[in-house]
Amino acid sequence: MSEKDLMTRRIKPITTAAVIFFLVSAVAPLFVASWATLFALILAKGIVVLGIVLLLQAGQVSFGHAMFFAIGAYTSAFWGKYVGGGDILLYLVLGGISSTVFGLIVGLFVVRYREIFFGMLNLAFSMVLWSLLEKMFPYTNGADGIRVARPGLLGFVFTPETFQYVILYVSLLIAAAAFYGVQRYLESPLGHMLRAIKSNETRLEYLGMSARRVLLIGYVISAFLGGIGGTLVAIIQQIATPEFGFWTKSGEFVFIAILGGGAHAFGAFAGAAMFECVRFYAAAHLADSWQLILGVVLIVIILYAPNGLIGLRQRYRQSGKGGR
Amino acid sequence: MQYLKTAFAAAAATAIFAGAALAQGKPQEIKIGIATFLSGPASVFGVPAKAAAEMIAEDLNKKGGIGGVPVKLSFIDEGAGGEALVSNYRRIVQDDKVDATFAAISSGSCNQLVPVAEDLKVMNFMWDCGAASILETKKYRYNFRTQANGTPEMLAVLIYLLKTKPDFKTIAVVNQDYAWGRESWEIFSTALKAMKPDVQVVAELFPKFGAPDYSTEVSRLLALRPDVVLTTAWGGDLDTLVRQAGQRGLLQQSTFVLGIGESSIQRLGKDLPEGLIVGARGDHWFLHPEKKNDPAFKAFNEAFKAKTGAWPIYPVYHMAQAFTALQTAYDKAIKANDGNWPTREQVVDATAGTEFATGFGRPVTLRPEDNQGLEAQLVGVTKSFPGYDFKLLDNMMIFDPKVITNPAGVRSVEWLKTLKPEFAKMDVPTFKQ
Amino acid sequence: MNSTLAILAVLDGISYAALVFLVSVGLSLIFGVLRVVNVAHGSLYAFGAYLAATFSIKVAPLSPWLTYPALLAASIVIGVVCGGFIERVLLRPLYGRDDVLQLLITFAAFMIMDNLQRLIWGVQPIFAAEPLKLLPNVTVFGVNYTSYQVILLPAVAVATLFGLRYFLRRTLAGAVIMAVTEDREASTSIGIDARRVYFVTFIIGASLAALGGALASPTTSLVPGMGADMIVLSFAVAATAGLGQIEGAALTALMIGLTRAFVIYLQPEFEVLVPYLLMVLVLLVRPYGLFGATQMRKI
Amino acid sequence: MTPVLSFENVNVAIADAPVLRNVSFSLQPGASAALIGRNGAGKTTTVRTIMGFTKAIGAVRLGGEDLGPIPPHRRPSLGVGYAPEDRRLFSAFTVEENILLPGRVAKLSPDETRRRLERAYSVLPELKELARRPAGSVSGGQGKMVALGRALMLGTRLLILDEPFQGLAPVLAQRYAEALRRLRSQDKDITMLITESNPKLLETFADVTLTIERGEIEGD
Repeated sequence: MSEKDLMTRRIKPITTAAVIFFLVSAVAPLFVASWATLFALILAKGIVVLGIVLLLQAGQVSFGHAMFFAIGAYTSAFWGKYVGGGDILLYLVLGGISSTVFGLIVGLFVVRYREIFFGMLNLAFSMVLWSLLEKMFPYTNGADGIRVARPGLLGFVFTPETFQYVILYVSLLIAAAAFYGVQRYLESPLGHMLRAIKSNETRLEYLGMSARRVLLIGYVISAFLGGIGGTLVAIIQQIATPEFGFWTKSGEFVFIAILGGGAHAFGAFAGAAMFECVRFYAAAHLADSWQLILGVVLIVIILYAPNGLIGLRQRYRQSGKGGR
Repeated sequence: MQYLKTAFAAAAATAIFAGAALAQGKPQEIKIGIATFLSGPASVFGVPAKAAAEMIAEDLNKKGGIGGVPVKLSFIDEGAGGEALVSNYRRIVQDDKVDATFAAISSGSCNQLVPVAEDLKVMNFMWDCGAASILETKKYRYNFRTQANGTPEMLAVLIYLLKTKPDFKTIAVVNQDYAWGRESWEIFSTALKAMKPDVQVVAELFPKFGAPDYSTEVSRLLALRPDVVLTTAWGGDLDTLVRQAGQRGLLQQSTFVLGIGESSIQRLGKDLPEGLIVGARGDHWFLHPEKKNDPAFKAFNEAFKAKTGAWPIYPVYHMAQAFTALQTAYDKAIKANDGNWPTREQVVDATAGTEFATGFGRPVTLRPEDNQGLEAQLVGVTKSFPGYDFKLLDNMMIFDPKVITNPAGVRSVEWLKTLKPEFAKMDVPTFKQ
Repeated sequence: MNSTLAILAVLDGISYAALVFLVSVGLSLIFGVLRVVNVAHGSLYAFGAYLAATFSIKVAPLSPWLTYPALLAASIVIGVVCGGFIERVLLRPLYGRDDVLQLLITFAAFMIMDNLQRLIWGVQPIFAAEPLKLLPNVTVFGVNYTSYQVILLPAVAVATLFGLRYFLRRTLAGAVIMAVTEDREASTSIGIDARRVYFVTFIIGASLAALGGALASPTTSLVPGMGADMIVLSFAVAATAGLGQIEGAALTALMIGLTRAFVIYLQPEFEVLVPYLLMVLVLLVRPYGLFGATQMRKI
Repeated sequence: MTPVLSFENVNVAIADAPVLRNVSFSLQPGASAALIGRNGAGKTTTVRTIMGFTKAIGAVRLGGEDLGPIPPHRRPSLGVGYAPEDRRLFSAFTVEENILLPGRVAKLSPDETRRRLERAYSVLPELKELARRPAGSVSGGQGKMVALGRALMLGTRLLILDEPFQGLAPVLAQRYAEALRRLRSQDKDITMLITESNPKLLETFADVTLTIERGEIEGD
């Protein structure tokens, strides 16, 4: 059996799972009102994590990706503060543009490095951004952040009850589009080249491809996804704070990617759903131990299901077949 | 769009059912959701406040609850971070259907939750957060502040300083770098400039929130020798600053003003010298000069000490205020409704303009124009007394909130600019310990 | 700024640098040998501080001088117990697997320890200043300093630096660690048990983090969340120096400490920015750090 | 006689790709064996398998003892010395410290250590002049000599030299070959396994030639 057949056989059930997941996010919140916000957050974060998963294909881990998340969020916040008014679509466009531009600038520097050095430089950039957001109090309102007033959509203004569903379905549409787009990208020649950076960068260079350029493209896409996710979260939460760009946030995104399984785009959403639900319910029932629970869940996943939640399914199938 | 309509219909139907159920008769319980810090540095306030809430609720239920209905509490952690806080807040309001919420301690959390409460049409008491701006920029229906804000708190401390040390020439500030640290200094310095324009500000230091080390700041202040050093830091940060400053003689060299130091006095114990000016974010002091012989007040303090091992600090009293405000509002609403159980909206109507008294300090009024609480302010100076292994407050002044709070509709800073030096000469009663 | 203030700033910078060095050198050592960025390092710092405070509050009534050995004992206990556990139970199954998993599992350890710390020691700030109060103050240009901060801490840092140098250069155990740092496989091929070296190194690194916390405990309030800031700061120092560079970490800590002190005197707004800006600038020019060797790039 | 080294149906795969297929051969004590093959044929994998750096299926025996259960770091003290292809000296130490380190790790007695150092110097006299130099500062060719010296410290039964002539200038290659001959004349029992891509180079020295191609070995 060729590798390609194996891939499609592996991917199909996961795609089905993804479709089911998106359907559930669309329907379930209609029955439990507070799920609207929960699912919107899951989807928005899933979009960010999609960017991390994308870079994971190239074997690179960014420990500063929260910077693009923060840039997206603060773009809306600044617009609301200094220009006023606003529309979900406008915010998304602006957040997408600003994070792409930043992604390109930072990317030009970081794609020269690999592995720990790549991660470190990303971390350094994000910490600079974080310190600036914290310290430029007159402009950023410091640690308390900037409020993001509830925007309309295409000129329509919504009541709070309707708005939580509006933003849910906007997030859902974008998440589904991002998922499809990233899938297509990874299956495209560019996506294959991105994977080649992990497996054999030198061979890529022999083929006349600039590994840096391939990685830069991936990096900018991933920054763009981070910015879009950040914009959505800022709109959902109606606030942008420096915490959005702190290193623990970056760590959380990587955490979610590994939790879900970094090998497949759907891992981003599976991980985000797991993460937010554990945190949501652990915080609800064991308010002072939610970190402990999340930490233990992560350790168990890493030690016993190295391919994340997605891998769990495969492991089950493999053991079912009894083969190795 | 179909989904949206369904959702909207579902939400509306739930609202109607809930409303109908309430109007029919007494509910089983009044559910209160409380946002407080259970993790992070601000849990120095949040955890004692949680203990107080549990104690007060138990006591209240023993006495039959509010209007004969027991209260039931649920807590959410402000320290869990932005998304978790908002989603949990939405959960307790939308799923658990709490009747009222008390949120929150930090101004940051209030900034996040106040609009959500307004959106969800649930009555919320800002039970501890002090940023003046929230209620000055927008008129809310469902949000009330059951205590003072930064403006009267800082103004009281400043007037106390001007009254007791009228001749100082230089001042420096060391505040935590976040909204409270910045805003409190803006209030203080604006008022100072208006009332005593000759004072020179020699240093404005805003070390990072949670900074573990202030050695460099202390060195700089030792070299600058300002007459007065103001800090509105709290919790571990204040403890560290005071200890590092004390160890190196800075507390002896300059007059220290601890804007909200009441909450650290017991922890600092012997490390806190005499002669520091301490504010209390309200008239909160477990030996409140007007209440210290009141049996209910003494009983509450003793019970709290027995439960937690420490005397109550201001967040504890702030929590008590939120409960009393809620009880007063319900009682008022029941009365207005001819003894029938009121709807949520009727309770909100009744809350506006309420005056309530915990008995642990002077009464508080919720100003109807902007839902701002008018709360007296107590400021004192540290002094040793036998029988206590920490300092007590002496020469306490209690300020009338109507005089030192900015009028509704006028922004704090604008109002502070209009103050005259004579303002500080107001009559304020002084109490010995 | 006159020369008096400059000298004051230098003193402040040095005492700050001493603590930062102790924590970051442990991080650097662990990375050098295991190639793992230990995110739980900040938690080890916090645990060291808390346990030291617990110990010294216990022994201070007997004799305040006992608090010094108490600080040391606390760091070793934390280093051996927590460090040993993290390496043996969490990291060991992951050697040879993706680097990011090793890093993430220490991230998980960080979350758990952060939470445990709250459950064990509570949320009220803890302060145990006994060791600091024992030593007299010194006066420089009319400004008081505690000798604990301007003499003892730098002295411990210098002693640690030279002690480590001696250990690594002159003892067999040190030589073995150096060999594994440089080339794990080549070390194995001359009979070195790399796993044991990992274990021992991790304990040493963890003990150094805990020692940093223990030594900081008399000067600061111990509060929840104190580890999270320390880890990025020490990471910034270690990365700027070049991961695995011990002398480099000392110089970088000094550089960051001094810059920070001068910034507080001149432009306090930028205090937080200093280490990270420095890190970006250095890494852009020298990704392997100021003192890092270029051959570390994987072939 | 029990062979010093024997492979019995050894298979090694790296990332699911087979690198050694059913390799079997054995070397008698005192053999000078050349393992000849192109780049990528599996030479380095073969020697790394002896050192325990690969996951191998099948038995590798040293003096009849199965190496399988013996962890890699215990193998050198069984008398196996290994000089890897790219030298891999410890640059933080001097040349002499590099040579001595395996002995210190194996806890040899001071007398024994001195004896083995003497032996290394007698085989490689030029190392004596380099003794105090930092290992990071020696040239590539000198480094090969140091790596051989280091391998001699524990390599009393089996000496594995991975591509020792690779990249050596002709003069140095000659000196290296002389050193090997000196060693052979001093020590008749030591077994040597030397990998090389050029079959000509070891023609005169080797008494056993193994040819490896696509992971399969043909003995002679």
